[in-house]
Amino acid sequence: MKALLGSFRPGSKNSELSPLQFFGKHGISVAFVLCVVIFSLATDRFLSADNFFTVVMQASIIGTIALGVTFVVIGGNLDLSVGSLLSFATVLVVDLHDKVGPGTAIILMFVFTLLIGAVNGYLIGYLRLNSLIVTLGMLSAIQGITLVYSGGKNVDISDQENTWFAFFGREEFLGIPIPALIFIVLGIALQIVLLKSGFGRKIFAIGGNGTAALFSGLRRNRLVFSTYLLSAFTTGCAALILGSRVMGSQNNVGEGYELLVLAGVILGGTSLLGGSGSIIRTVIGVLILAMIQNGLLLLGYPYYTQWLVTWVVIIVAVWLDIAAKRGKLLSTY
Amino acid sequence: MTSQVETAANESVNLQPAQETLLKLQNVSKTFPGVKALDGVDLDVRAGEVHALLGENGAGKSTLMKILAGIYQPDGGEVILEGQRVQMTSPIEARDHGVLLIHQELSLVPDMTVAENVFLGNMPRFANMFVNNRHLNDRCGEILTRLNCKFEPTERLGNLSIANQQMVEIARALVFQPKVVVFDEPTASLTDYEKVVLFGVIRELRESGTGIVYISHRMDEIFELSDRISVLRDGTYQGTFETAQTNEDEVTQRMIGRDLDADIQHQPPELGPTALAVQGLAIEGLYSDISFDVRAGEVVGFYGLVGAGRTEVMETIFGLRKADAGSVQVQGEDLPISSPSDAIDQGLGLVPESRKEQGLVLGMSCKDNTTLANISKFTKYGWIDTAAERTIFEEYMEKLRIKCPGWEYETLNLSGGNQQKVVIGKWLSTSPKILILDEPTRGIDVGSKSEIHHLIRELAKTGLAVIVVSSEMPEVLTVSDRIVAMYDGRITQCFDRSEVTEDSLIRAITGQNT
Amino acid sequence: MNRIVDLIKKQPIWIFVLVCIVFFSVSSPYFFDLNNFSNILVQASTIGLIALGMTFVMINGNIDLSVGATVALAASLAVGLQSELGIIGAVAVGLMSGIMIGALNGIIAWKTGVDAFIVTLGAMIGVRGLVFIYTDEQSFYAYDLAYSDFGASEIFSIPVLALIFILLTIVAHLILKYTIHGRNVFAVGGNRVAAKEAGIRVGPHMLINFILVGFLAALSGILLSTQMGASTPNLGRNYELWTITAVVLGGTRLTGGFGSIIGTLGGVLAIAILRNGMNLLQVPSFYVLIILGSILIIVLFIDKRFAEQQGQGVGA
Amino acid sequence: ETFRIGITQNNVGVDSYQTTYEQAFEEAAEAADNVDAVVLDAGGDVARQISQVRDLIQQQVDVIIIWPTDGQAVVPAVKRAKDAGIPVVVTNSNIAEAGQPLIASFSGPNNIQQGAYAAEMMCDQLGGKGDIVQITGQPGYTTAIERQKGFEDRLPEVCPDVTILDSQPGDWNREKAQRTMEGFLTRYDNIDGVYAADDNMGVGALNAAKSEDRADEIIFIGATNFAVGYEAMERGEYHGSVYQSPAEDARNALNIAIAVAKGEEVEKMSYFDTPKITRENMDEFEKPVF
Ligand SMILES: Nc1ncnc2c1ncn2[C@@H]1O[C@H](COP(=O)(O)OP(=O)(O)OP(=O)(O)O)[C@@H](O)[C@H]1O
Ligand SMILES: Nc1ncnc2c1ncn2[C@@H]1O[C@H](COP(=O)(O)OP(=O)(O)OP(=O)(O)O)[C@@H](O)[C@H]1O
Ligand SMILES: [Mg+2]
Ligand SMILES: [Mg+2]
Repeated sequence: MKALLGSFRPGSKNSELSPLQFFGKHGISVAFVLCVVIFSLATDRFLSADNFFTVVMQASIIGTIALGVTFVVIGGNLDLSVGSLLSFATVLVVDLHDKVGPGTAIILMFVFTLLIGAVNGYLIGYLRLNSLIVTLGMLSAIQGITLVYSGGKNVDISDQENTWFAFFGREEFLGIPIPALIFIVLGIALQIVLLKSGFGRKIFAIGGNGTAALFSGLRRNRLVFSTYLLSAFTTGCAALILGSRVMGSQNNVGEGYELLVLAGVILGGTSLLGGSGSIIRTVIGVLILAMIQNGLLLLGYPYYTQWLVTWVVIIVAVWLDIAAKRGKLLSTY
Repeated sequence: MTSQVETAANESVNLQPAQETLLKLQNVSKTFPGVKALDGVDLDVRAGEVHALLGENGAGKSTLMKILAGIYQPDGGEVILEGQRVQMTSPIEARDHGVLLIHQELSLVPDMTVAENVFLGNMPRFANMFVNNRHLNDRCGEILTRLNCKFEPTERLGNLSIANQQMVEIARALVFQPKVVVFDEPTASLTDYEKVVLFGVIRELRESGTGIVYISHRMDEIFELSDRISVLRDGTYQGTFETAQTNEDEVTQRMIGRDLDADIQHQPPELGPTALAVQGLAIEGLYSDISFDVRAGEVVGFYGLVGAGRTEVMETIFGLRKADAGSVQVQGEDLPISSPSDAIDQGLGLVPESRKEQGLVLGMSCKDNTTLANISKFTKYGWIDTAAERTIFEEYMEKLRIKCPGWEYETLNLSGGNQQKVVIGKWLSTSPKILILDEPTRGIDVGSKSEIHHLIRELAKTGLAVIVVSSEMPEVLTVSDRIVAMYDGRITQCFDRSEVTEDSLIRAITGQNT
Repeated sequence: MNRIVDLIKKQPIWIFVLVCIVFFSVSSPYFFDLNNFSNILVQASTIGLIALGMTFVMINGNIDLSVGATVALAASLAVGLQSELGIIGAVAVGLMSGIMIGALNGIIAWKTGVDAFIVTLGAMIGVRGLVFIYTDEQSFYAYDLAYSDFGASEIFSIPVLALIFILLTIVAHLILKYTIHGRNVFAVGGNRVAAKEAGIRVGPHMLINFILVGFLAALSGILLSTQMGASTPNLGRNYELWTITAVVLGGTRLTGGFGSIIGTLGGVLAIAILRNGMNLLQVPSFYVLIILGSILIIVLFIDKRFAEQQGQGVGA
Repeated sequence: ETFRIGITQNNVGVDSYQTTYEQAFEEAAEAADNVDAVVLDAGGDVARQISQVRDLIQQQVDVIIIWPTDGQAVVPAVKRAKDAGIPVVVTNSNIAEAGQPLIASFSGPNNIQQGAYAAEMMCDQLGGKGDIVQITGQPGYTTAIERQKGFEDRLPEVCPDVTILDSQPGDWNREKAQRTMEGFLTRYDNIDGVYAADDNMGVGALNAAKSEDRADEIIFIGATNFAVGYEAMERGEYHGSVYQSPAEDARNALNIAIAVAKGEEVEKMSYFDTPKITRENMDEFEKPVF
């Protein structure tokens, strides 16, 4: 576990750490603990198992998407289409649920979601178009497709009581809500993949220096492609949770999620330039955002104060992170 | 031998300075995380001299000069310019003090014009706010004329050849009336003609009383150009020599702490079957009708001027470019190579021209870079065997004498030469049948260079087919069994080692024999 | 003539604009009409003004995601404070707020070294929070009708808003092309390390650009609020995305170092004409989303083909 | 004679109500053989809606129907239309005071009244006493503001002993409302009632309460009765809502627009009926189609 948390950048060296370096390395964990402590002191409702699972569960949708997006970002790209894709996948799985049954609905949902991921992947991986703009275009296009599919109407599961589809969003295992479980288990699995598998290593390489990776015989196109499949897959998983939790969906249910997902990934210290990052840190990043939201609400602040706090937290966290790598607080240009 | 060197060193120290000392670096130290790059280094430069700075890769030459130019801050020691202690806290301040550094790596903006690059950060202006375009281009034109450059100030920089870009980099220093100019390996990508022009400019600067620091790994240049030579080894100062009173062996000995390995003895190679056969390869606009073959156990040198198209040919063979015509046969089989991974599967390896852009993932560790090209060999059911990776890296670290604090060290902070060695190690670890090296010793010190040359010969002996692309004649002459000369996208002539002369080679690469 | 050919080669977006104009003129009787063109200009001016500033920021190698929130903040202040400060005072405060947000972004990016994308992503979330705190989720209404009259006013039967946009486009073009600042913006975006080592002060240039885009976003928000005589806290949502889209369509490179105001103008007009034309043709709104998204990707694709034809090495 | 009637809608596709409205409008326009409809959607963006009004003026339609994205911000656009000689009918959600003299007519539900109805139902169901929470619509949108105002003004009049513990927005979004409700449930040990500004959000709140096993102790009151709300009411989990038919909303608007185009006198405020619906009287209503 220590190894998993530690090596967020392959090749970084372990030696004595100055306070700044320590913070850069473990800052996100420090921030996490800080959040917990502050909110626990401020309200006695915060630190309870029940509320903890509420936080994890609320984080689970954004968090699950963020897992896949972390791979995309480490590979040197961005994915802004996940919000729309989440809407699409949720509308699809919920709508199909009553028409073809939950099992087939889930399969079809993954097929079509991955198909859209493949379009992203093809445009960015094989045609080498800029990911920011492509996924921006896809954000709009997928939204349109979703609306055309549903005719602009909300979709609902009619029999909410007697479907095993409720499993993904509403049930518990050993007292842990399934959404939280999906998020955490998928997170751990993907962290292992990232750090220990050849695939993970290659993603670091293409993000670190795509040309050198190409010259080393890595199939860069295919690897970029696969990161988008992965982000589509985790978005599909999030759609399962969301659809099952709500037992219905609106066409704009994922609106704005892309930026929250990105905020979580960035908070986790993944570099937008690619080549470095960590899944576990993304998980912590997303949890911090969820905690801020939950904690401030418990304290009775209006919901928009969380935006201000998020602003400060993102900048300070990323600042300290890079200040540690730089060795001093202020940059020199 | 050693005593002789010491006497020379002592002599040099005792010499009365013929001219006044312009610049003095005293007891300069610099530590990077994990590396002591400079340890109490002294250096003095006189007005109107060319002072060569010599040292192995990673000895600290560039670091020392970057401290001088205000890019790095030293941990200790001082800079004394014309008797005054100065602190160079930024490149601008250094420039204001009249100290200019011409970078080892190009530091230009490709999308701007030549003139804009020359006057970068220093544009002629009017009304204090607007760019004076006419003035800009006129003055740039004057400087380019002085450098004998044949391109226009309004040309987009990115359209120039690397050599011409290097000339632009040099032109930038001439905008000012510099007191000290540092040239950090300026000739690495220059042709002989441009080199002559450059040397003329350097001599001109010397006449005008400028102090010049000249860093290069090419001994011939150093002895041709310099007045004195200072040597660094492992971040420590090793003494200063009058060029006229020393010789190559002596400074080399100082530099690497031992004698250079004996010259390569060429025995007629034991040739195996044809490993690589190229027939009629062509890409429109780049090169045409390229046919040659390489046999196992043979080293074929590709010689030509920068821009002759050698790199493009090699990249095509390696699957990085799509040929318009022609075929590539590997070991008699006509399997298509449409990507580098196909090429690797068939036993090819390519040490690319640009280590930073094409060779290394700089943010990854030495170990990870070493295994990048055949990561699949180190994975089992998709999982990486880190221990095996370390073993292989440490093996090559030793074999190639890579100066690297540890397997986890990021390649970003290695010196250029050591980076190159990591790239070579990466390809050797794939155990290729055919290895292509594009400018394998560009920017590499003489010691390592001869090691790499030996290594190439050794590899050939074990039955590897090797292609060496190089722009240095001594290099191709040293390592090759056969030499292919290219000019303007065509093969002009193939020489056997025994029959080649410098003269015929030069004629072949300048297209004079056709 | 050669210059025009040259321009088209460099600015393929203008071909697209021409194609759109021809297409919509043929297919809708209402399109080719002087009134409609001034409509398009007014509609383009909102995103267009921001895009002018964004062009500087993006050529400089940065990006600003907080402009949409700045639009809302400036508009809310400029309308909300009118009862206390009068129109002029309130507008001044609104413009100031944009400058402040820009300066804040610039200083944070400069001094901390945090990537502008992250700095402004944070600001995008946070400034919207500020807007909600200030407005308490309410829309504001300008009681003085002079305010909304300004938004509807015309000079020589050209809407004032369109005139302001055209004027500022020219000014921005001149600054980018002919001033030292403009030239250095290219240098910094093209190769930041080289620029820095050549003595260009990277930080101040970045700061100026962020202030510029902040100011223009605020101005855009205020002009928008004169069209409405009101402001809403949700104003400007997604504007950052459309602005970036317009700038990129105009040929400015996302990684910096290359781009032009003329191109940006083309990108802005392309989007405005598409939207206007599709409204006139009554394209169902769901399909508008798909069409806009697809066109963005297709133009990007064509642009890339253009760039590749101009000769590139290994497909790196 | 055919009339060209242009409509710019608020945000079609954001929920079923608006979509059903659009369909009903198009069908009604189709059925009326003297109408040529131009149907546009502002996608929730005020600026785009203003552009669309300009585009409609450009096309010289006979009447413009506008479903304001923001009650105040569209006033100058309406003025522009009026100046161009095109009468404007406002639908569904009214525009601000200043715009009233400019419009030919308003047609739609009375959102303030709806909020008041919700307050009355809440009061009834709670028996006059209790602590409740409120989930509002998207901040800044007129419908959300008016329903909240109607509810908050009426509640103390009928039930001074019911306190509103907290109000947070649910953005007309079921999932968001569900999350908001989860927060409320953690924060307050005792919640007797929830008022959600539409049933879509109300059902989200119900979901949250059910997963905490606290649904039984809570009264759920919504507005704009959705199919899911109707079903939940059938199951006995949901207590009251306001019945509002988008088809009627659309037809009403179109009819008034036609009347305006013909130059007939129309009523300035044409509210259509939005009755309370509770478990007791729900048999009288058809299940909503959205
Ligand atoms: N920014 C840096 N961070 C960490 N270590 C560095 C950095 N720059 C240089 N070093 C280390 O300092 C030592 C000296 O490097 P330097 O670049 O000065 O060598 P050099 O003599 O110029 O070599 P070459 O001939 O290969 O250019 C090397 O060991 C290198 O790894
Ligand atoms: N005449 C030229 N005009 C513009 N760019 C050139 C020209 N010649 C060479 N270049 C650039 O310089 C690079 C090196 O040239 P190229 O690979 O064609 O030759 P080469 O024979 O491999 O030379 P070398 O490897 O010694 O640089 C090329 O990638 C090309 O972009
Ligand atoms: Mg060096
Ligand atoms: Mg080459």
